[in-house]
Amino acid sequence: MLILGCDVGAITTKTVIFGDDGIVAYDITANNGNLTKVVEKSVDNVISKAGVSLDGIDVKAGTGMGERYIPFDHITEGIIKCLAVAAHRIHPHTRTIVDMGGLVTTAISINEKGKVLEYRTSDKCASGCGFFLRLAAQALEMKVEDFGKLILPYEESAHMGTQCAVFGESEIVSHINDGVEPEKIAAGINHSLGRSVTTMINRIGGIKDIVATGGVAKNKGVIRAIEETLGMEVITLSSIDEQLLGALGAALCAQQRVQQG
Amino acid sequence: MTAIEELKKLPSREKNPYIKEWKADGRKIVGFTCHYAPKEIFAAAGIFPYRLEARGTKETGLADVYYHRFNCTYSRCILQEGLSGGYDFLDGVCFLNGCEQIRRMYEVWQEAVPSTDYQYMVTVPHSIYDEGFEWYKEEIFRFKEDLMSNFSLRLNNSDLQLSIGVYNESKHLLKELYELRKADNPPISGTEAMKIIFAADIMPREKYNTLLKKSLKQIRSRDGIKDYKARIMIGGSPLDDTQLIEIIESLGGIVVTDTLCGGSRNFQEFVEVEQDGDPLAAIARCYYYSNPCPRMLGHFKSRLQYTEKIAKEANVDGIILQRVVFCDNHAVENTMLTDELEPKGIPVLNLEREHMLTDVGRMRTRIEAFIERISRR
Amino acid sequence: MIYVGCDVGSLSGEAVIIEDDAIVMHDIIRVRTRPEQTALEVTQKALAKAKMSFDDIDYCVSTGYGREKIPFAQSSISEISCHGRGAQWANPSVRTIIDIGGQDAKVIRVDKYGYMVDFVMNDKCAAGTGRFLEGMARVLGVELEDLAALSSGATSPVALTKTCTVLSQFEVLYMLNDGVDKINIAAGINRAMAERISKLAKRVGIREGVAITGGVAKNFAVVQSLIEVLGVEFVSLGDVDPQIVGALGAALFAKERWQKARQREATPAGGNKDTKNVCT
Amino acid sequence: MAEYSDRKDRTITTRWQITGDLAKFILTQDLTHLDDWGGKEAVREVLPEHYQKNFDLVQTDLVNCLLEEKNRKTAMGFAECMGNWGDWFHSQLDQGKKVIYHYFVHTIEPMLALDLAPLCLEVLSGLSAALYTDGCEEGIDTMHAEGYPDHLCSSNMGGAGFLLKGYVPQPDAFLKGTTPCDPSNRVYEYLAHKFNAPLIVVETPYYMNERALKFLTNEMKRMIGKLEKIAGKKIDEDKLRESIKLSNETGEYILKIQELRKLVPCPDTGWHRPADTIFTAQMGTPFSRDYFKGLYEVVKERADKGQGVIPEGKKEIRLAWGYTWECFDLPFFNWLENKHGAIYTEDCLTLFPADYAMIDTTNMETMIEGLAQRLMQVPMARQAMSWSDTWINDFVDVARAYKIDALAIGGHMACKHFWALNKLLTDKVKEKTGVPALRFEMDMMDKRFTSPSELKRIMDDFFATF
Repeated sequence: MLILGCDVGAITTKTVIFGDDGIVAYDITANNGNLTKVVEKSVDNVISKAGVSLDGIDVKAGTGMGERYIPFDHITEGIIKCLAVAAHRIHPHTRTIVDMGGLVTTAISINEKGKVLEYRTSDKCASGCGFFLRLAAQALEMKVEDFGKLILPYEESAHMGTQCAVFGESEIVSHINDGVEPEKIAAGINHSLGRSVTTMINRIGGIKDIVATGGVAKNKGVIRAIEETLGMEVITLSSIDEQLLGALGAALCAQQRVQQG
Repeated sequence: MTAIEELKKLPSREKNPYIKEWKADGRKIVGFTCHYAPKEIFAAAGIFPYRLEARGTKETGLADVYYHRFNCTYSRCILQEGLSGGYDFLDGVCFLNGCEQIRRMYEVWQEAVPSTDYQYMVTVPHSIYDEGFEWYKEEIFRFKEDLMSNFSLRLNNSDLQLSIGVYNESKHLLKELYELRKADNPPISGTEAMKIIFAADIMPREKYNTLLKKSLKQIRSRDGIKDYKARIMIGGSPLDDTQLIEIIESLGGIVVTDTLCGGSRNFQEFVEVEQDGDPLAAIARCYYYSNPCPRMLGHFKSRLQYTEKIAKEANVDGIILQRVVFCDNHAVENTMLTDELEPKGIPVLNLEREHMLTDVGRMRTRIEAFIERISRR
Repeated sequence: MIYVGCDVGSLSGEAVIIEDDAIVMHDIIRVRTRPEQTALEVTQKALAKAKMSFDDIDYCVSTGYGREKIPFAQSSISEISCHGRGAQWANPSVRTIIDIGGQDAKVIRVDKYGYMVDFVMNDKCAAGTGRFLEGMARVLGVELEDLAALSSGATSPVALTKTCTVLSQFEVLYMLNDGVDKINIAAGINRAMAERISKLAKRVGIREGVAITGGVAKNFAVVQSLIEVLGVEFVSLGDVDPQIVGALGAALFAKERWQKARQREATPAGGNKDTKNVCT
Repeated sequence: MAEYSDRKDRTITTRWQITGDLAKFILTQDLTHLDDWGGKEAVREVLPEHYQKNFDLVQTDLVNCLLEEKNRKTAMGFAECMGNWGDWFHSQLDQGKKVIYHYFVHTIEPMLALDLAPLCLEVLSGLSAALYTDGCEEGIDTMHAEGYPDHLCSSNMGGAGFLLKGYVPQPDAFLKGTTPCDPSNRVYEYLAHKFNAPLIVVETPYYMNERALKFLTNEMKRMIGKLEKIAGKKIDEDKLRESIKLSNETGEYILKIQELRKLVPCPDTGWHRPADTIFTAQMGTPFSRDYFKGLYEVVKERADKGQGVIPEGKKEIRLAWGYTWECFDLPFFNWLENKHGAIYTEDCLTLFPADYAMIDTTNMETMIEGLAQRLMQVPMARQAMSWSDTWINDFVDVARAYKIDALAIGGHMACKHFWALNKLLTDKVKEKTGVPALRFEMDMMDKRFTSPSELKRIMDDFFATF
């Protein structure tokens, strides 16, 4: 059975095709303008990679902020459940998931069966999310990808105090003006992000294993910062791209439904 | 090190030498959260009252687990210190229902700061009148009883009289310091003065008085500061360090007075025990009827008068009313004061800030522009 | 005498050269990473166009976000004073200036001499600033300059409910995807902008003779909505580019300071007495 | 049908009168959804002309929600209470009665007994937010424009803004207890100063014990004394008794309904909670009594038949809200029931303690002490005036008594109290009862903060985890 899972997030759309022996193909496409077109593009990519046609797909499932823009019939799944199910499948010891997405960070505590016990989302503020990294990268004239490489101890990094993503930008500019090296500023941003994420993990009383997912999880600097403040190991999954868990979860949830009839 | 230097450089919390010294001879230190805490009683019983502050606190990660971004960073920074062990040296904390953000800390503290084994809540009415006074007086009395029994201490009226004497002297000395700042060419900058003032609530008072006396002598012998562009009064949310004042003065302003809790509001009234009067009642009266905090409902006019009086006495060119974001009391108070003072020709700058100063660039622009505005007058 | 005003903001840098009482030349560039770079380049360009060099400058005042970092400026003044001064010089009837910069929105009141008497500046939020429009343009996939034109002919402008500059970008993104007409969204954006600024303006109180400066002044749609929301007409700044008003003000202060310095040299005694009255 | 006034200072209250009559008119038509008659525009055309403008203001979804069978009856009660109250208030104004703006926790019996015209600032915000498409946003924005920040409470700001705009009568006095919070205290302080009107402060102590009751009883006496000065007469004991008998009766209904909500399936629908709070602010009037009486009868009837309010075949998910309801989208509660089978059993603003005072009307003394009792027990004041434990334990009890599946908590943005104790609350409830909690940010009256669609998205994600 082939299942398509599509996760339309804030800044990227992720699609996977899930077969009997795991992920057949996946695609990550950046959102710009028309989300329906983005979804179509992402789906086209993934089915061509998998060498199947859309009709060849048995079940289609969608999740994420922009789920309603998926143009074809599909089963709708809640993003929180998707993340839980997927994390549990890939890393059964997962008890805490911290998903660091483009606009929202979510900390989820699950039980040994992968059931969601409790979760908290990073409320209505863009600070401490992937979008903030983007703004920061722009201001520093760096690539977001390079941020992760910049790891410094908290004390040696530039201090980022502001709560607001936009003024975070202006704080960066004033650091630049004060002649602080971009590396230190970037490291400081990783720390401020990492610390706000740690707080969220603590809100649900982070039990290990703690698994980090979402685009920001690719930033090792942030992961280090979380581990530093949390005093615990944070696992990043090697067997799958961190951004895919929502999409995979959607496929898995749909599979369950179908099997239960 | 001169007395001035010693007061100015006095470190807070664990680095504060007096804490070690005090505890060394097995004496107790009890923290308190707001102006309405009866410090004289602590001191009379041989307890060192330490005003909770969050000087130099850079982040609120631990506090935000319990509190939220909609709580002000002043309360969150203090909680952060509690949660990160900054206040492990305290034998107890006296909370007050000053504002709900500080007041609600009581339960969190109880839950998450195990090092503090003694906690008490003194509640202050939200308006000033005789029945309210009776309530507060009883609160003070109950607190004293509880404090005594908890630390198995004894306290008689002469102890209280003594301690009242110490604190009254302190107030006289602080008044004198503020008098010196009123001069056309003040012998001391606002930054220095506020550092000295902040030291009062984080060290034993007798020692403080001796150092302050020495300092005043040194200060009096100085030449005044002439090259400033504007005399400024600062008011609003509680300040516990001088970062903001340093910015103001680095831009050519001089802070000559304030209406801050922990600043000028600290020494306006003296505790006066009438013949064979009850010292506890006298203490209660002094705190309760002192010029009101914005939390007090229905007393805006007296706060306005107080602001105008202080500003006039120090002949200020303008007033900077700052507030911590999400501080409801000062948010409304500052706006109301501005709407009253500006029409009377008293320039006011409203500033929003976080407790840990951030985004300094834009802050400087606003302050510099304000100084440019008022220094032409 | 040659006076230069140099304004380094968060998005762009401007330089104005005045000789006696006339603008000789000005230039505008987008900011470089460091303010001193921006200042140097923009001033050089302006000087070059005027066939001058740094040696010709008698006095230079810097202003704007990076004002304290400009090596070749003798002194610096906040952009708030400078905008007031510049606008009032451009049109003596000006008493209120609305300046919308990259991350600041300011409303400034001046006296008949161009000296600032009161001002407000946006506090904890960047809503209602150039950043807001920038982000929106990005989402709409148009150039910042084209945002104004886009909104013309809007039938029912959308209501933007989010204040946060970041969150409202996503609000707009979803509107687009729900098939809302770009024209109406653009109009809604300009409207929201105007309403946020009018909230500021009400705080200091508008006085007749309102001028609008800063980059956003070139967005006629925002300006139009502001006229509607505030119920005032804007006075013209003549041929002065609204984006250089800050730098112009700085240049005017440069002149004033140069002359004051001269007076002091003339009367060496009694330096300190009038410090309180010198606007430095 | 009552006279509608076109006076500017009656804009809001007249709006309520018309909406009340309009609702009665629509609810008596053979209509279960506006689309039956071709949608809102089409219905507008067949409406009597004097309703049309008002109809434009009313939220479409709300009309459709109230037209549903299970809601019609109580919707009628809602409309009548609102309309009658509006008529009565205007008649008070016409007789030149003095207008007292009061905070919603205050029992209004003494004001009624003094022939004053009480108007609750928070009801001004709440009813507008509940009924109309633009809610109380104009009021809120007016306050912002005056320089008052967005972290003050919209429930005060909306009404305050209407007052500044002159949409409601000029105040003769303000009445404010010092509970629950600083933001509300400050807004009343500002208004009293701005309108140069007396501010009657009722000092509410921190504790809930004999000492506090004694103190508060004395406060009640002081309050009545001050109100008497404004009314220019002594309080009429019989009038007070009459009014308190009404509020006793109302209180009994409220407690009975509360008991019934504990039943499985729950016989009461969620949108009543905001409505309840709004009309408890009128306890002591016949309108309020009639509303709760009507509500009781409907709920009782269902309970007797063992009926719930969720669609056939859906599994009932029982929620308690842990904090305030939202009132910018009443149909949201209906949506919870219809889509997710989730019922909204209780929240912080409708949770009356079982010992909520039935006031002994023997004499002045007993009545005044009773009023003091109530001020200590009335929702919000009860939770906010004292230790966090009061609030937390209340919801531990709720979780048990109402057999709650989950605490869903939309934390009201302005409420520093809640945000300071949110973790203690959710942790304790979970520890004691195993009930998990969802917590998110919203504003109870300003839909611009968390929009209805966001709210639904949040709930969808939440229920998906069940």
